[in-house]
Amino acid sequence: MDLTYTAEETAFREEVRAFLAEHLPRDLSEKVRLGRPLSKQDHEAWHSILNGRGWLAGNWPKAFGGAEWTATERHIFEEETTRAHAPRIVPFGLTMLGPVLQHFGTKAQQEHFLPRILNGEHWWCQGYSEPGAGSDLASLKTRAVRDGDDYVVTGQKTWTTLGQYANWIFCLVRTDPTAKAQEGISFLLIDMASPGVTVRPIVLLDGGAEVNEVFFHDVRVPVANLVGEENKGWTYAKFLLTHERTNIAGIGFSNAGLETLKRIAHAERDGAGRLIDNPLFAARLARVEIDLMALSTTNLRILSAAARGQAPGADSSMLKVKGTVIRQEINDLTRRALGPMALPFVSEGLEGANDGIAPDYARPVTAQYFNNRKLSIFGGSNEVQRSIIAKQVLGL
Amino acid sequence: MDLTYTAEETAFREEVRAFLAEHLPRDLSEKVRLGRPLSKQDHEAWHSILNGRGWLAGNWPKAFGGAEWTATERHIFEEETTRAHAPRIVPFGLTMLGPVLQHFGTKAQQEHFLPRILNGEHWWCQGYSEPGAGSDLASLKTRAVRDGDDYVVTGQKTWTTLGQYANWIFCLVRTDPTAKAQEGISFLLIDMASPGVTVRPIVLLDGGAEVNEVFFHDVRVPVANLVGEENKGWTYAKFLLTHERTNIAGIGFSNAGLETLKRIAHAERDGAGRLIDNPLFAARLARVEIDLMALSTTNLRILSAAARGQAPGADSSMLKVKGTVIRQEINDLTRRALGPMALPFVSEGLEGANDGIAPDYARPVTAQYFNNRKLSIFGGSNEVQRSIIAKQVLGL
Amino acid sequence: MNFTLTEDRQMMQDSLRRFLTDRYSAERRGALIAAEAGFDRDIWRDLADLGAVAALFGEDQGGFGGAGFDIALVFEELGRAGALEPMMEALIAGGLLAEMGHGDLVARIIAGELIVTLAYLEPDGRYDLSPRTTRLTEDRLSGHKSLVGHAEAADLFLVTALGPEGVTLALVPRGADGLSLTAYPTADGMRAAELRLDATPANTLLTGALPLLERHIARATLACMADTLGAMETAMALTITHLKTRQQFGRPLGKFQVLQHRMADLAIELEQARSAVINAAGQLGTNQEARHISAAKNLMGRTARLMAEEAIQLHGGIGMTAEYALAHFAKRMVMADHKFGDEDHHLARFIALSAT
Amino acid sequence: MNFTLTEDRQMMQDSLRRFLTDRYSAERRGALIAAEAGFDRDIWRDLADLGAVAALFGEDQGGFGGAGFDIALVFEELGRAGALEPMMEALIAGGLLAEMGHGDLVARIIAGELIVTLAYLEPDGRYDLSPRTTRLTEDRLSGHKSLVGHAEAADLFLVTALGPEGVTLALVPRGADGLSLTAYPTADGMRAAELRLDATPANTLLTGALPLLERHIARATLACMADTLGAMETAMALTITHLKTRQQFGRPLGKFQVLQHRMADLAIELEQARSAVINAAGQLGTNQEARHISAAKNLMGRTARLMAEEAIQLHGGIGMTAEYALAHFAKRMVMADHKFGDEDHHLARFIALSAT
Repeated sequence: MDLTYTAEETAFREEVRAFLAEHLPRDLSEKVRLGRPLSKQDHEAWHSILNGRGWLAGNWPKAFGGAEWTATERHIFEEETTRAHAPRIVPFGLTMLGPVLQHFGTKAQQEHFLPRILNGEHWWCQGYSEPGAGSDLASLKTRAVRDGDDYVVTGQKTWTTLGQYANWIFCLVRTDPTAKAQEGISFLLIDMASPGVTVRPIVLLDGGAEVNEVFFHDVRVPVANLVGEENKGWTYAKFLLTHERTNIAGIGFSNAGLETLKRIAHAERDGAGRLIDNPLFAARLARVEIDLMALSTTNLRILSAAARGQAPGADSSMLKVKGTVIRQEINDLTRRALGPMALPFVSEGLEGANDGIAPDYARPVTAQYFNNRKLSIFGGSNEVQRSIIAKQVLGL
Repeated sequence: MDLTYTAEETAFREEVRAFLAEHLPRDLSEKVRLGRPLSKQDHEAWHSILNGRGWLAGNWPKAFGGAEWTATERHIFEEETTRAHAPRIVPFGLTMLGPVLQHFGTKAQQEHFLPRILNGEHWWCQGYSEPGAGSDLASLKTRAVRDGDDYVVTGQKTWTTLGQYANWIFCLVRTDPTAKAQEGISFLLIDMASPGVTVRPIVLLDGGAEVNEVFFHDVRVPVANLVGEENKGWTYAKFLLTHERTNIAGIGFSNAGLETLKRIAHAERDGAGRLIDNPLFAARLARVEIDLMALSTTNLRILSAAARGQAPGADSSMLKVKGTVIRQEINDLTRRALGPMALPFVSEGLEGANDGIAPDYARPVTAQYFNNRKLSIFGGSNEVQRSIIAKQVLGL
Repeated sequence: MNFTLTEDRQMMQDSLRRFLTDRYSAERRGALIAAEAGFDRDIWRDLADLGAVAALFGEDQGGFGGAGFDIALVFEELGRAGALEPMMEALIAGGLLAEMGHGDLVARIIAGELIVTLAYLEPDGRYDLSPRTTRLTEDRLSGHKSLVGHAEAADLFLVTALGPEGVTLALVPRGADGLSLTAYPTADGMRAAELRLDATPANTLLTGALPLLERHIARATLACMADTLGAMETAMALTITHLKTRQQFGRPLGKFQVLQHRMADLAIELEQARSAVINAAGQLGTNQEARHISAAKNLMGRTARLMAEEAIQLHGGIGMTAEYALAHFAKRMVMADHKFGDEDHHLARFIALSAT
Repeated sequence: MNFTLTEDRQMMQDSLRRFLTDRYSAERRGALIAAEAGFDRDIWRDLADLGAVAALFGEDQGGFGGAGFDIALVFEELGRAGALEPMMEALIAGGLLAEMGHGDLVARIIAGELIVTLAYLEPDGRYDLSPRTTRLTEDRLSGHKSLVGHAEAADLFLVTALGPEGVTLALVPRGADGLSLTAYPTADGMRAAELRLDATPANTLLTGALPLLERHIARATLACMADTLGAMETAMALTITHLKTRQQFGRPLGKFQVLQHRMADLAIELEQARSAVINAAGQLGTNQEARHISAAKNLMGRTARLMAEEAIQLHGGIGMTAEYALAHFAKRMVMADHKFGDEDHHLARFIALSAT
């Protein structure tokens, strides 16, 4: 048991820090710091910078062009990038699809798709959820019917994050309608330029439109784009859900959010003093900071156990639940910190509209609070996670 | 809508206050104030004093010797008696069995039993729970087999509060073993002096022994002691559970507990100041006081709606849940308030042992905190109450 | 004690509920929020015709109500329906004007013909009622007022300022010299503006105005809480309906025990919120007013956040979408904590008031 | 970073767990608590023979451990088993004596032959480490010390007092003139006493002792937290077993979704508690020690209360009974918040330390 970093780990941290100081564009980090929305180009620019250094795919094996970092190295990288207000790495290709292809894809699929994830030619999105299915993935209805060398896909996916930027989508589709619930599902890669694919944005309660509905009308998909075996898609989906959640605790987001919160609590006045000196507010802030200090260690413990070959599996559900609760609590406190100045409501669509209304730091806060209510709903709701913990961790 | 008291109500309050000033024995109120255990004689003495004034059965119709108070009058009486540190009225005969006999008993039963509840000749206890049945009352196993003019009762009841003082017990027994779950149950009145009845105390985690196991071995009970119809006992049990919970919110207990808590928080030192001036402690105390102020009104609203003929039924489950949560929170804060002085542990059995160890007010606190964990378990656990609310109030 | 509504109030509640149910739908509300005006002039005039504004004023003021329970009744219905009209402005500014003897203006407010709004908050002032930088010098106002409700629609501004004789209330018409507005939507679907005054001519109505202001902010706080209570009722009803209809894993969500228990807790907290509003309404104008207002506002802050977050969570994805009705009510409930002092502000005030 | 135990520590954990499982049952514990001595001299000597005491001391002090992770390991096992032996006294008094150069006494403590207990709390002093009324004048002690752990079994008392040169540590043997004890059980199943001193002859060991005292109370706080963690593990295990075996409404309680979700939350909090103890253990002796100790003690206060109350609730009636094993662990967990500063005390300390 040793909580100190090794000399190698400390050197790696210095290396990351130096790289960020030199290569992270100032306008990008400023946007992230102020909570302004990032454009597609912003994301692509940052991916390209990281890819140039070989650091875009920290979790991939070296054989596929990844950095093959240890859990501690990934933790250090995440800490440093969030501290420097670097954009997050868009996870759909890199953290989600990549490992699935590495484990279950054909050599042809690996050779074709993996480099394109790295070089940014393909922007992936995820086609799991369907309207009316909620967290009950096994009830999905999108159908893929074999016709010669193609599947013909018809149906609808929803809650597709950043689908408006994507040119490829990985989907769970039903290939055997007679099979029960979780069988008869296949994992398919679909080019979104194919005829019959339509994307429609969903405006969320914070006013932003980062999620989408994706419609498929008789979309022809080559059988070569099937991952693994037909009707075994559920296996790959589960693999993706439970094995590749290296960032599920969101420690980096929470650390950055906590830092912002502290800055605001120091700046805001409360009566004669500063808000940070209000004992009730200070207590709220301290409690969530203490929870985060513990979760940070829980996260490292679970990830390093996983690295030693103990499957994280259901343990990652604990990280998901506590991690989202903490992030949402930080969002809540930041909103509270603003007092009346949380009221002016400026969504993405109203850029620049709050000039002179409230402090600059107030701008994204309320929208972010409402937007991040999604954290405990999407990606397997916290209710589903608790059931997984009860059954798979506790054996109930 | 009018939150002020009418002239009649105010006069009634004065009358109660004057009566207490004159007739509540000083040694009794002192025991209650300090949280010392009351003996059987203490309870009987107080019942007798109230009965002399006609105030022992506030909820009974006048025809049966009750005071037939309105919800507001009952509330005033409870407020004044708890403020004066009067002992609580032992509920088993007065609040529980009495109304059941008034609605479902024969004239003979009413004439025999009701006066004896009032004059203290009978001390009743409740025989509902059984080992292994928990909140699942319908699964009870105690059997009553008809034999001539008697039932022969065999089985075991548990969690029988103050059973050690009782000479009569009202029981749910299974009279038809072939009926399913909630049918085939009867409501029987059993003289505890009957051959075959044994009482054994259960020591709780606070060291006290106020609950008991009651064993029945071939106990003969006259058929005349059957309440209502055979196999319809579940109806009477439900009536008792949902209609006679006038004190289920425990407002009086909470008010008295809050008063004690404030006294302690003023007396305890914390660093250079008083504990009551510690902002975190003051906030905890204020929150529970605010919750109690609201619950007090919720209680009156539900009871006065019930008095206007709208059955309180499942609404009383809301009072049970919130009322016990608040009482337990007050117990928790009182324990916290003591700091290290909560550690010396003095249960009922060790009377006098903490002399000179800690302040007098510290004596009952820790035991009471642990003892009152029962509030959310016994009398239909809060889990069962939440299910009742969901189904019967919300229609889920 | 008596917990039933009087016959008159019961009739007002019934007619308001019928009217607002009829006129407000999620689509209509969405369209109004998106539009510049931010509310519906026709609905506003109809509300006045129904007597909803008059109910906020005493008989001596030209109304037929004015008690705590009248205020609570009207605002609970507005919150329940998610209505956007400037009733809060009518309550505060109208109430102040009535007490300062401007019955002519009050009559036009009650008739729905005139909109007057109070400008009292300032940047960096948080929930402080006292003006800090806005000054009145020789009948001219200069300063910056924040979050002035429905400012774009207002005919007159009632402005707090530091004058030579302390806290002063002064009246300024729209379009006055040196007056400028920066308007914006607020997160609860309403409209507000920053009001900047630069040597704007003003009509002084009252000096030493702080006690009067405090009294009317207490009334406004009660109105805000009743509005939140109404929004909570609607959120609860939407969630119950969702749980009864939405199927998952082969049965309605409402059959899942864990959701049942969370709904039971929400039902309990909703009753607690109702009791807190009743307590505050009943104590309005008594010497216990401040303590009960603070108790209730603290409790509303806690329960409304719980209700909003749980309602969204129990709805799942649909609860996150802007077009579904819940979105408005969730935001309305949460953002109420940012008006007239939040949960912690009122907890500290309750503690201070309890100590005396 | 590395989250696995070293081989030596793994062996110590295994042998302690085996030994304590073998020697402690609910019945045995109940009998010990009911008896005058309050613990088992044989178990205590065997624990010493196993090296459990030696593990708390560095090699230079005659032990073979002494680091944060050694302390955490030993006390987690004691808490897990619900053991009653005076290990806490050995840690604090032994640690202080070792640093003051009394190797001879420390050797006998490590061997399990000598019990020395620290007397530092005073009535009305709450969690204050500094003596307030106990005075040392001309080598004689007078005053009143509270909650002196295992005082009846102690051979020597290490007493804090205000001396001519500030906070002083002095040694007094049992049976000394003017020394009297009022012993009692504590709610966590241990024994303690009020110690009264009336011109009792004492041997001054150290003046200006506050910094040393603070350092060793930090170690004791870590030990207390690890003990609580162990008790939480046992409470969790008992509850899981209960839910799997106890049938209600025709199926095991563990199949009820609402109980599953509450257990899931407990599982999460248990991991958080473990992480907090790891953080505190890892930072012991660094300049981050105080901040991490206070962070962890606050978190343990919250999670242990939750675990105790939920474990009782989920057990139902059986959880309320004294004879069932859970009773001891629930009380042990809850009462730990009353030792070395409670949840709020450490939250305030964490805030103060974070501000610098």
